[in-house]
Amino acid sequence: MVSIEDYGEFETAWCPGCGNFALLEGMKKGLVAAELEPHRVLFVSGIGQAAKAPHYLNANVFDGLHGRSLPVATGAKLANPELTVVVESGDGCCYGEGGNHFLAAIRRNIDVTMIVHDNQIYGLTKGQASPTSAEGHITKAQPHGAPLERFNPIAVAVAMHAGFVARSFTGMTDHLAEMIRLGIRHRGFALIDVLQPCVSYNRVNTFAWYKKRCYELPAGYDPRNHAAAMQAAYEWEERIPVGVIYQNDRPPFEDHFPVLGGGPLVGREVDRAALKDVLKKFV
Amino acid sequence: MVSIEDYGEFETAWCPGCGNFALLEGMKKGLVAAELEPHRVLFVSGIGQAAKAPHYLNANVFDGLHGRSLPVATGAKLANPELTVVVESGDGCCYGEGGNHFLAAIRRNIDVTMIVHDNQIYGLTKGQASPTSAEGHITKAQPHGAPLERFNPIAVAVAMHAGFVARSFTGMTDHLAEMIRLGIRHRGFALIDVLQPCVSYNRVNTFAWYKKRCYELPAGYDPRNHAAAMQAAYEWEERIPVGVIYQNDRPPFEDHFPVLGGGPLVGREVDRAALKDVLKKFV
Amino acid sequence: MKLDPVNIMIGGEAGQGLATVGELLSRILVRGGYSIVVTQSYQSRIRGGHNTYTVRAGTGDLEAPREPIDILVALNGETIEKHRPELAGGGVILAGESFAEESDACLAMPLGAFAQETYRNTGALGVVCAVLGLDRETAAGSVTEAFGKKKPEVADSNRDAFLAGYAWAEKQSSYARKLPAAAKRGARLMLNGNQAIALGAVSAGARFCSFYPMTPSTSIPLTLIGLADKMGLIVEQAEDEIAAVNMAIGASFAGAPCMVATSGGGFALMVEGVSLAAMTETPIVIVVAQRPGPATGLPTRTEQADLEFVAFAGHGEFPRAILAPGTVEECFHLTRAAFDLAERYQGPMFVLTDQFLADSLRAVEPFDVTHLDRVRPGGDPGSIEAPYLRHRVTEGGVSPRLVPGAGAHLVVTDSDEHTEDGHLTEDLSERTRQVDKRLAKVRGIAAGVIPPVYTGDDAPDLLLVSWGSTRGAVREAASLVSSGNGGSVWEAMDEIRADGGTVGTLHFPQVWPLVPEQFLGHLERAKRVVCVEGNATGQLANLIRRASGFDITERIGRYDGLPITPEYISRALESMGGTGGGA
Amino acid sequence: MKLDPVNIMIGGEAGQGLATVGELLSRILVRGGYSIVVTQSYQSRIRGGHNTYTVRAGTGDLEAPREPIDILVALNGETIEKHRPELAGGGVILAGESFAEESDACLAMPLGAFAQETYRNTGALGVVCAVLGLDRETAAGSVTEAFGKKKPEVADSNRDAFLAGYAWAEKQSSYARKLPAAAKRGARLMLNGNQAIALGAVSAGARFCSFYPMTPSTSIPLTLIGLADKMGLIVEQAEDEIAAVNMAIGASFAGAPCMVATSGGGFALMVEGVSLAAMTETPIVIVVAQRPGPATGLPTRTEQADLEFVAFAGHGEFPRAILAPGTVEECFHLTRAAFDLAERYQGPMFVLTDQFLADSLRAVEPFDVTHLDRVRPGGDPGSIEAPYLRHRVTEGGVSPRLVPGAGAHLVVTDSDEHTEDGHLTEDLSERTRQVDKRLAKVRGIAAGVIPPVYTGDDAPDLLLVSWGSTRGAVREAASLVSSGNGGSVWEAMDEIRADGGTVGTLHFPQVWPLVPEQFLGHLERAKRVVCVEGNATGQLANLIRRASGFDITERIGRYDGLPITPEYISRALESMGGTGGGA
Ligand SMILES: Cc1ncc(C[n+]2csc(CCOP(=O)(O)OP(=O)(O)O)c2C)c(N)n1
Ligand SMILES: Cc1ncc(C[n+]2csc(CCOP(=O)(O)OP(=O)(O)O)c2C)c(N)n1
Ligand code: SF4
Ligand code: SF4
Ligand SMILES: [Mg+2]
Ligand SMILES: [Mg+2]
Repeated sequence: MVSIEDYGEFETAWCPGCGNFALLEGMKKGLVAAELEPHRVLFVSGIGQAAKAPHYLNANVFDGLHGRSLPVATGAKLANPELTVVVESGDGCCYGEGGNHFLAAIRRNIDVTMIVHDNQIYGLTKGQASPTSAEGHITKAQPHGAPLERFNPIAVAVAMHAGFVARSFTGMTDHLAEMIRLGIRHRGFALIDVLQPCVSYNRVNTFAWYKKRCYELPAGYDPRNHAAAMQAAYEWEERIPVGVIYQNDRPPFEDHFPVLGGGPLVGREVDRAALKDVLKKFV
Repeated sequence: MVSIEDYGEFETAWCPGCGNFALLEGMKKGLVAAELEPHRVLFVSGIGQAAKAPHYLNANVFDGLHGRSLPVATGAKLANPELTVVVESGDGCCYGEGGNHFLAAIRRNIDVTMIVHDNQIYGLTKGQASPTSAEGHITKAQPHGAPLERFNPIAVAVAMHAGFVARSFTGMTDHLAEMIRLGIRHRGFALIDVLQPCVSYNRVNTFAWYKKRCYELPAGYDPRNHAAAMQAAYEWEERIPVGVIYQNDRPPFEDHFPVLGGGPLVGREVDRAALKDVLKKFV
Repeated sequence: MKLDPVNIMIGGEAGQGLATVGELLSRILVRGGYSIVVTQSYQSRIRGGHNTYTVRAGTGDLEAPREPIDILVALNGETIEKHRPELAGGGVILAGESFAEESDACLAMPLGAFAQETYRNTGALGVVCAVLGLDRETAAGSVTEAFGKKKPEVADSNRDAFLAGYAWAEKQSSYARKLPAAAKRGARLMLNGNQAIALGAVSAGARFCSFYPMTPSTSIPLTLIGLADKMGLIVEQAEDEIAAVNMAIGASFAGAPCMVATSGGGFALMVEGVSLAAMTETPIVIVVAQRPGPATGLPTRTEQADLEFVAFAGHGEFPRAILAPGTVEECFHLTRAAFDLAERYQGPMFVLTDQFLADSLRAVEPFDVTHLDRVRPGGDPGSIEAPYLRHRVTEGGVSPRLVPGAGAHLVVTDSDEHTEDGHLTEDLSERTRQVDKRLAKVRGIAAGVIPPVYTGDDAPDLLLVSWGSTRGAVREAASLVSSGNGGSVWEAMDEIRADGGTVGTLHFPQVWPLVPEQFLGHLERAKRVVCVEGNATGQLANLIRRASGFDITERIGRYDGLPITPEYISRALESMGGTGGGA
Repeated sequence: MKLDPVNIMIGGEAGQGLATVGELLSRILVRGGYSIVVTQSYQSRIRGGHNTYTVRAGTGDLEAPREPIDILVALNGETIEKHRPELAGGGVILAGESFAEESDACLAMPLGAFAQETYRNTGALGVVCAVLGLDRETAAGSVTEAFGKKKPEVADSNRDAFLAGYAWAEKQSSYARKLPAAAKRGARLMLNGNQAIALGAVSAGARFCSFYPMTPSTSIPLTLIGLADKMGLIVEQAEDEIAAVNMAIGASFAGAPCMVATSGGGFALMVEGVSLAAMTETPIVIVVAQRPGPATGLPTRTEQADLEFVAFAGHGEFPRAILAPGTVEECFHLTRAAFDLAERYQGPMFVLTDQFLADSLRAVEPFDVTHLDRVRPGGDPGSIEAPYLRHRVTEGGVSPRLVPGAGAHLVVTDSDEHTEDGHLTEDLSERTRQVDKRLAKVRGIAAGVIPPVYTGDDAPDLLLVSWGSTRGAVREAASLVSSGNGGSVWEAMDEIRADGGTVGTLHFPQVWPLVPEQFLGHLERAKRVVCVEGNATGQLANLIRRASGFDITERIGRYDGLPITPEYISRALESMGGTGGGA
């Protein structure tokens, strides 16, 4: 039996009042609910305030480059499919610098759970607009307001038939934990976009702002109905749906590789007989 | 009056029978229909067979890096909005290596017309799967078939509310020319995905294959109806709609920059009085 | 007790407003006619942790950060623990009474008595100003002005807090560390390295800057954004660094003088673009603000470890120049020089700075903008015979440049090898012509290299070599030795001085290309040569050997994230003895 | 007339099947017991244009491509126009009768008489084999085998075409250019450089390769894909090169020995990843197959101009090694060495090849796979005391490695500076400890550097220095001179030989790091030293001076996209005279 203590308690470098604390708690709860021991989990993160999160719990961690978590996670998962691979980083990291990998991960449907701390801002670099910043959002770097239309990760993921697409909010820790549990259980790529207030640099999308808008998708909502999911994906200004917005059963990427039938690629001996055959082909 | 002769006739490095020839012809017709003299047009391309196209007509040309046409075009358009900027490259260049720029260009809604030679394959590198290759498409590099789900550029562009989204086919030169004319006329980002048979490396999506499926959107079709556009975007296996699939009136990116009110950034003198004021702020 | 210069360190948590107080103190000092050298040392976090803001001030010219702290302003207890050991003899600690230490050196400030919570820092500032004996009224004026942008009551409350702190501290005479009055002089600018780079760019005619935020470079685009509308330029935050460099290249091709600014990791993503700019012969100024690597490293600290990386970044062979400012003035002028070189030789040119210099505020004589020219991309279409050949082969390798849309001519270029008209070619003789043409520009660039600056007599016993931001530390180290004011830490050098020895310095403001004729004689004539760099492997020394064969075997390197100080140099020399070996 | 060795060039358009004929001819020659050196020169297009496929064959060992053509097989008229001037005295042209030239040198082949359109190339192949006097039956057997994979009738038609061509050509006795029979020997492999790299990787235990297609590297992953299921590895085409390098790093961190392969422009995009691998101490083998730059350059041609780029790629300071194979055998063994180094020192290691070697088929003695060991990522968790410290500071800088999931231990690493346990730190003393630890690995790598290979007597009059694929050209040039078989083009060198002079060669299979003790003596003892490289600036010469101070002033460079030949070297030497100056 795994307990929350197994994941430990650590000092963080976050600002008091930051939504990241609740996210960290929800993450631990979700991992425990998924009955995973720390050593079976590999966290891959990028660079940013969010990306520091894996340092604040017990697990295997590869904290890589800004924007490049998904390829690292994809390589690790292919090398050892027995690892539960979780990508955790910020909106800038995942949707900005890492945009091309986001598209590829959805298309691959690699069995990785991607948890995005979406504070709609670049936090660590002191508050420039991020891809998810509202159009017109004013920052030091965007004094006339962010000129780009807000990137809607849910809409793009659903439009591309991502395996599992969910949204949660740091103000709903248990809901968050459940989304994480479901995302991890899902075989294939799982996106969980988590609305996370940044008290230092986002004075618009505050805890209250999210709290006022977030509502859980009704019992009758069918995440397998693509059209409905597409609609839900656009709900934002007035009300923001949280929960599993879309899900399907596309086979995970790993299933495409016969060699993985033999389990992890780790520690295998070179089949010398096979190699000799291979060389013969060049005679 | 501009005539097709103004755009010249040049020897190409393409394979006999390639769809690129028809595309080149449609491009010239479209430019003439748009009444543009060669020197007012800047073509920005990447690397690939498609990307060679701008070398085969008279115009200003920046043939840059594989995958990076859009940022170059964006910079050029911002520097001189009076230029008509056309991006022309292949599916691999635009949706593969250049995926992140594709997302950003849609969000910026920069007034650039992007013409994608979509042959669903990496041609110049001899036939690996491209982002638009059908899942399961068999190539030398994908002997078990392409493992990634086909990238649907139309669906992503519509889902992100791109300014202008159209599809055409090299088997319909006049239709293609008209799409190009409309795309250039549209103020904002215009995507024109052109189905282009590759006789050397794509034996599945042939001229006949496209011909059989392509149909023009009916007169009653309203490209400003997002939901309908989203539906049309998914039509593929049986029938493939060509025409303007989606369009809106989002202001183009250039409108966000007050300084462009004064016209191109090119050749302006430094306002020394203003500079002195600026320096005073640091006293 | 009088002190000149004085070294003031303010310490506290991120979010406690150190930078605000520090900058305000700096401004008051600059307006008072003093020279300053600011050193900012902060962590990669927004709140908490431990940061310091150090201001060295004096009536004479100051060139470097120094080590012993004369006045330690502690906004929290941790500051005292951490920096007590760095306190100079006779140094004072100014600490909030709640965590002040029990000692004569420490003055416990009753901050609560000065003002309510929010204005306490300003109260402490009042104390510092009184301790330094700075004129109360002018200082208070700066306080009001600084907070005037906010609501008037905020400005008033701050002023009150300042005056309360000042009044209280005036009474603590034993803690006074008065700065002698500075000579009256005209108004000067207070700029850090990055602000000077931004201003230099604008003065040179920069019209376009694309960037992706990355410490310590971000304040360059932020400064540009602040003046973009007024000066008529576009500053665009790109989706990534690859987009940033390609956007800038596109803008430049279309005729807008452009710049990108980033740090090591972001620059790594621009490397393909560097090669593109070279092949298409498109002018671009690339500012690389160094921080410790590899990879993410120490994102907010300083280092000089990307020199060889920048010198060879990009596939294929092409000309480039790397300028490395050593002062805030050089940040301004060398950025202008980079724009000129980029336009003159049509390719990528570099400004290589670092976090220390980027964040180091200094007092700078105003630039005479009326005599600063701008770069002029593209010539007059009329003056060039048709058909226009973008990559025409010429004697010096520079082709007449026209921009698209400026006339009926067509401007064509290609990242593939191309013929003179810019169109793709696979003709191998055209290939060699274009390679020779591009590399011919190396001669022109080499002929214009800014020579290294030499100080000291012709054949010194010790020659200290430096580049970039290490300039000041090396020069102060040398002059101290020569003047014998080394103090206790100076034994190593004093030996030299004792037996009538001399110390010279050789500083490189331009680190690529290197022209041996400009420096080899100095190296050969010196009895002993030591290269001082903010890295572990001695990268300038490596480039010097590559270019001249001269091997500087004694190398002092620093790579703990902090700037090199004269004291650091002398300690290193001590540990090396006369014999050599790295620091 | 007999010829040994013989130089056969096949020329025609892309899409005309040159490569098929050329490869088949190569296979027939290899099976006949001959040595071969293949040079493929093609354009960046799929159909049309002008390509050549050159096979040099002989009974002795051949190391380099050579210039005069003995047999020019023209599949179109353009081939004759373009290459007529390169024909050796007594050379023959075999051309389709429709475009054959009127001359004794030219044999017009009635290809139509041999077979229908589709099989004409095979008919021409029959002619070539007869002209060379190769055994008809074994050759025909290879033809059948080659086309056997397709429908049987296709195989038969090709065989018939071959025999028809052969029979017809046997009668044209005046055009015979017979190769003497080669000594009987055991079966050999026919491999090009990229195939050998792929096989070396698999033999070393490679389990993962991610790539983005880029000429001339693509045939490495394609070869791996061909054997992936059988050998149990995953080869994934990534969305871009940044993904490719990061995927490989992720796979390696998880325990799968990995490799990426690309060319200059793609490598430029991997540079940030190189620095990441170094910081996280993750093993990765990076193959860079060079082509002419800058930017897209000449995508399908050869060059050696990315040496300094690769040597300094990546921000920050860290250890690396660069291996540069000079033969197909070295491609195999040095790739294995790179895997060993990557695992041993836990970081990025490089194999630097180029288009010429990548595509150059050679006859290779079979590798004795039974004695080839594999790399073993990660130790036994039991053997390491808890808590596991991924970045433990050790004497040589190498930390015990464990992979995640192999036990209850946790493996933590970070691109930020980190403590020994892999967690992010901003403690500046931890920083210096980790820098020192990482750089300590440089000593180990330097101690294991593969020494340059020296040939010739101790103090030669002329020493030719080379690296990578230029090895063969330099060695053949030297031996020819020494043996006096230079022929007319050899004057320059014959002078040397005339007055009893000697020529030595110094070849670098490993170009980073450079260890002066391994080569300085040779350079100093030689009367004259000339460095021969496939680039314009003399990059190895630059690195040699950087490492040793020795300045090789005479440099022969080639940068027109073609490989260096002995003839090219001698012409360059002639033009330099005894005095020096670049080619
Ligand atoms: C290649 C590269 N570019 C830029 C940076 C600088 N950088 C660090 S974090 C960050 C943005 C962080 O924003 P986000 O991902 O949303 O995380 P947050 O701090 O908001 O949690 C940036 C731009 C970097 N480390 N590497
Ligand atoms: C950075 C980089 N990576 C890879 C390549 C090699 N490359 C050239 S073209 C191409 C793919 C072309 O496919 P596409 O864009 O669809 O154009 P097509 O040839 O099919 O028209 C690739 C991978 C390159 N030139 N640069
Ligand atoms: S800056 Fe924002 S996101 Fe980062 S820790 Fe502070 S509150 Fe949280
Ligand atoms: S390879 Fe395909 S796309 Fe390229 S020119 Fe040939 S047919 Fe056209
Ligand atoms: Mg964020
Ligand atoms: Mg394509």
